[in-house]
Amino acid sequence: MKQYLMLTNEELKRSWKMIISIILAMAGIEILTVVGRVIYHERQVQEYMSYAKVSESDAIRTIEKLSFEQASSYFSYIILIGVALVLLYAVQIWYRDWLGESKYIYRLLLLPGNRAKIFFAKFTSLALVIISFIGLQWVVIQLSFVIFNWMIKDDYRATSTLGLSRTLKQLYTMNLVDVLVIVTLALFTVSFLFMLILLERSYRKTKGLLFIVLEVIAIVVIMMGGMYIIETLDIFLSQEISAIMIAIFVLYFIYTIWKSLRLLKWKISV
Amino acid sequence: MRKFKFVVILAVVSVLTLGIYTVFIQSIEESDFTVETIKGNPKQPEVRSIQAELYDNGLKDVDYNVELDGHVQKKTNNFISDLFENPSEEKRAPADFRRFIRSDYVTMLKQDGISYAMGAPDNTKWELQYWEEGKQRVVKKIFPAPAEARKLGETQITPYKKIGDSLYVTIYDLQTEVGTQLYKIDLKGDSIQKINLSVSSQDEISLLGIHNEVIVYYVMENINGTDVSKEKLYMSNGKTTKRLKGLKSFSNGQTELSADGSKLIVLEREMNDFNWTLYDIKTKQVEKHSMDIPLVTDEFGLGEYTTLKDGLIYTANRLNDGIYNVRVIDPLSDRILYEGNIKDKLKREETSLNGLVLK
Amino acid sequence: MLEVHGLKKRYGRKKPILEGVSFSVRPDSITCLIGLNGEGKSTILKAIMGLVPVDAGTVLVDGEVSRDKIAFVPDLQTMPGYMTIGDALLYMNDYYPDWNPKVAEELMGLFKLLTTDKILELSKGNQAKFSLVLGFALDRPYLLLDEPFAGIDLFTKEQIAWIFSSHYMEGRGILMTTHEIIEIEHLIDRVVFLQDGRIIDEHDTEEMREVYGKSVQDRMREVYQR
Amino acid sequence: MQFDQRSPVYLQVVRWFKEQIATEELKCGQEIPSRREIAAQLGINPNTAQKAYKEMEEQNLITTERNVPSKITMDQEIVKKVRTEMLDEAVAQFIEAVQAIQIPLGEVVTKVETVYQSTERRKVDA
Repeated sequence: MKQYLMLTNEELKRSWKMIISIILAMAGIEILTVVGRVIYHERQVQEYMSYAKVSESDAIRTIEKLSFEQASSYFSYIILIGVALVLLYAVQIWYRDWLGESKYIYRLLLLPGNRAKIFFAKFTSLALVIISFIGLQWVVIQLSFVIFNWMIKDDYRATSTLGLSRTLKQLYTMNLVDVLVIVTLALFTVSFLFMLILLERSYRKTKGLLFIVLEVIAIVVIMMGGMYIIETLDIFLSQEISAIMIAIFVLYFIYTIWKSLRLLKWKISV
Repeated sequence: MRKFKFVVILAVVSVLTLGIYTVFIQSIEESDFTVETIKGNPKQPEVRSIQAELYDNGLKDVDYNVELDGHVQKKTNNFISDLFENPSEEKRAPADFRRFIRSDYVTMLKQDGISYAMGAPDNTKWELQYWEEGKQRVVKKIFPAPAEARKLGETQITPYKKIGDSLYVTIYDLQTEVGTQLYKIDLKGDSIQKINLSVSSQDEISLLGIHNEVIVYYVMENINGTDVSKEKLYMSNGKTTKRLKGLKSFSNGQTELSADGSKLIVLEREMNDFNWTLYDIKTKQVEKHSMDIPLVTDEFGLGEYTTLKDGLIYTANRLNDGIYNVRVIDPLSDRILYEGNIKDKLKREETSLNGLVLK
Repeated sequence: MLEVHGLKKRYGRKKPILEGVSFSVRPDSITCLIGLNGEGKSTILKAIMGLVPVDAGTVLVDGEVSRDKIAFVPDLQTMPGYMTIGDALLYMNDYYPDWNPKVAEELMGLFKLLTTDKILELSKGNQAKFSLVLGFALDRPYLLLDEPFAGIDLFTKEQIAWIFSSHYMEGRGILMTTHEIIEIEHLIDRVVFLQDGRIIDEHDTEEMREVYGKSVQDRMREVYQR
Repeated sequence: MQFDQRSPVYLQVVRWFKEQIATEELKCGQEIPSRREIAAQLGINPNTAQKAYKEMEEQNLITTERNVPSKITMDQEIVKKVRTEMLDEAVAQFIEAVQAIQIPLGEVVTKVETVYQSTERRKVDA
């Protein structure tokens, strides 16, 4: 257990600069977009006033006030970039041990004790990064809201209450269960991705890709098959269907971990 | 500690930031509804069954079921909450009854707390199951399909209304989509009797009401050769059928026979004008009634819900941010049986009305 | 005794690289695995360490299937790039219960390595020496060395060769692969010849000299008929 | 120390010791380095050092008691025998080399005397 945590720390230490720079970059850009939108809106009103020679209130009536929701509309794109970067990190966290000047994979595979700690060290690193991203993203939203209220002129502002764009509301639904669901889905994706990577690293090139395709087909078949059987049997109540679906999800999640550990133990190659 | 520095940092960051998020969630004020009765008694049977469905689509989407006696049920939704929610109201019904009503050949009627479910697995027999709220027992009856019905292809049986001990059902051929037949099932005597409504077998019957054996219905007959169809109103006691004239188009509004069977109520509601017409079966007289109701629609142009059930008009209208006026009106006498205002303490503009649920 | 039984290995559809390799490494002796380029020498070492999966075959150490008694010194750098030598030594101390800091310190002194040096900035010679430190500073009865002398200067070679005649050898069974056989032939107790994925010959070097008067190099010429 | 790759290393070590004994660099009863020290000193594998010492014990060149450093034998006979053995071997090699180029004995003898005396003198002057 202690070694697993130390290994996790090692994984994070190696990409620490990257993690910090991504967080700062994303936060910086998001705040800039809010500041930019406020300034742009203000200039829009001023220009309209001078151009149409109307009072400020008339100009605002036509151009409409700016809400934080609109000011933060770019957040969802930046978050998408963040998600993409995390997925990249999930791939890089493995491949850097094979590629690159030093072949750390030798050291990892030679460590005494169970190789499961290698998988879980990288898995926990991803988990910590993902949860921190979600948490910090919320802090940035609150921070931008403060900056928004501080910068904008009172009568330019649509509403003083915090409003989130539709996509942001999908992520921040003000319900902790949803955060748990999102993190679980993210971790499932990470685990599935890890399995694919380990498949490639074990069987390399052609055979590896073949197995990856097989695994992807497997998950699709299981999902579709499950739904089809449930439809045809048609004896299940909706709750039972949900329970079955969740059971399939949990079992498959465990399968991806089990398969990865088996590959690490028997099939992996330097 | 040196060995876990970065793990600890990220763990602390996660816990701290999610903590901030949790604190923010707790800080969101939720709506708090009170009901101010203006007229009538919320305990009246017609009013007790009303549940106003309101939902708050602000930052935190919450659903509220407000009963007019002030009792409020609050439900916060999350991604998986509706996974385990039982869609049909029969939450507490026994599992096999819920399984029965789930099958797609079964249709259901809820009346006075009893759920009647009927279906024809094949056109040789009809299955009926009914369950009373709160009881564990489910009554199951299987009848041989009447001769007339066997001729049809795949039939869909729709229980219409229970009057006394008999349950009126209409059956409809799903394949040919032509013709509807009306049957009366005697629940005590377990017998099925066909009620002949003298109408060509092609036309589709829409029942408007039944009162001591007299059935009022209309038929959409398309004028031969054209695709335009005209509604024709009929009254029949199973033996003789009389055509009722004098009432123009009514099929787009909600139409029902009044409780005493004397008048047809046609309710039409267009945003701000709220009116209904009464058609006297005997005198063929048409009276137009209306009532002015203050309505301030929200930013999406919504804020009103009106329905006609068991001869009464139920309507809910948004007066202002977070204030909804609910009325129960007797269409015959224009009398307001009940009126009350549901008030949201926070006067939130995000609170909006989903509708009235009449148990 | 470190015993290798029937190692078989094929990379994809190519010709199998190992077709049933069996040999053993005695404790307290230096065994050298000899084979021409591409014959699969380091594949055998990696297979013994479980770094590459094998199609068949087992590796027993004193009768058990466990690698905790074998240390491995690959011919490439295995520590993460950003680490200094000091970090790497701490790393080894954290993860290896049988890590011997005293031996590590001694060897660091002998090899004149500084804990502040960044590993990836070390010269090839120093990197090779540092890898040896990581291998020898583990109290394990068997040690696998993959090309310890590859591509390093004469003086570093002498330092490394010195270790083979030092007390650090006691209590250890060494299995090594090398192409610089000439310089260290006198240090080797036993030679194992590998060809076409199989062990084709094995000799005790002193015995071969005494009985046949042949050096390892002579035997190599005969075995590989070049 | 350089080694001939084709003859057993341990025998070459024994020979190295014999030379030391013959030239009395190693006196009778003198302690000799431990197996570990000699391995490091000569750059040979500890097993080879071990084998060399065992061979010397068998030839009674050295005596070893439990965990006490080995000593050169006190027996002068053995020392004398080593000297003659070394001489015979050197002479045998010399003769074999000289016969290879068919020089008559007389010439060989006079040559040896003159060369031997001149090297002695040079050793005295140095």
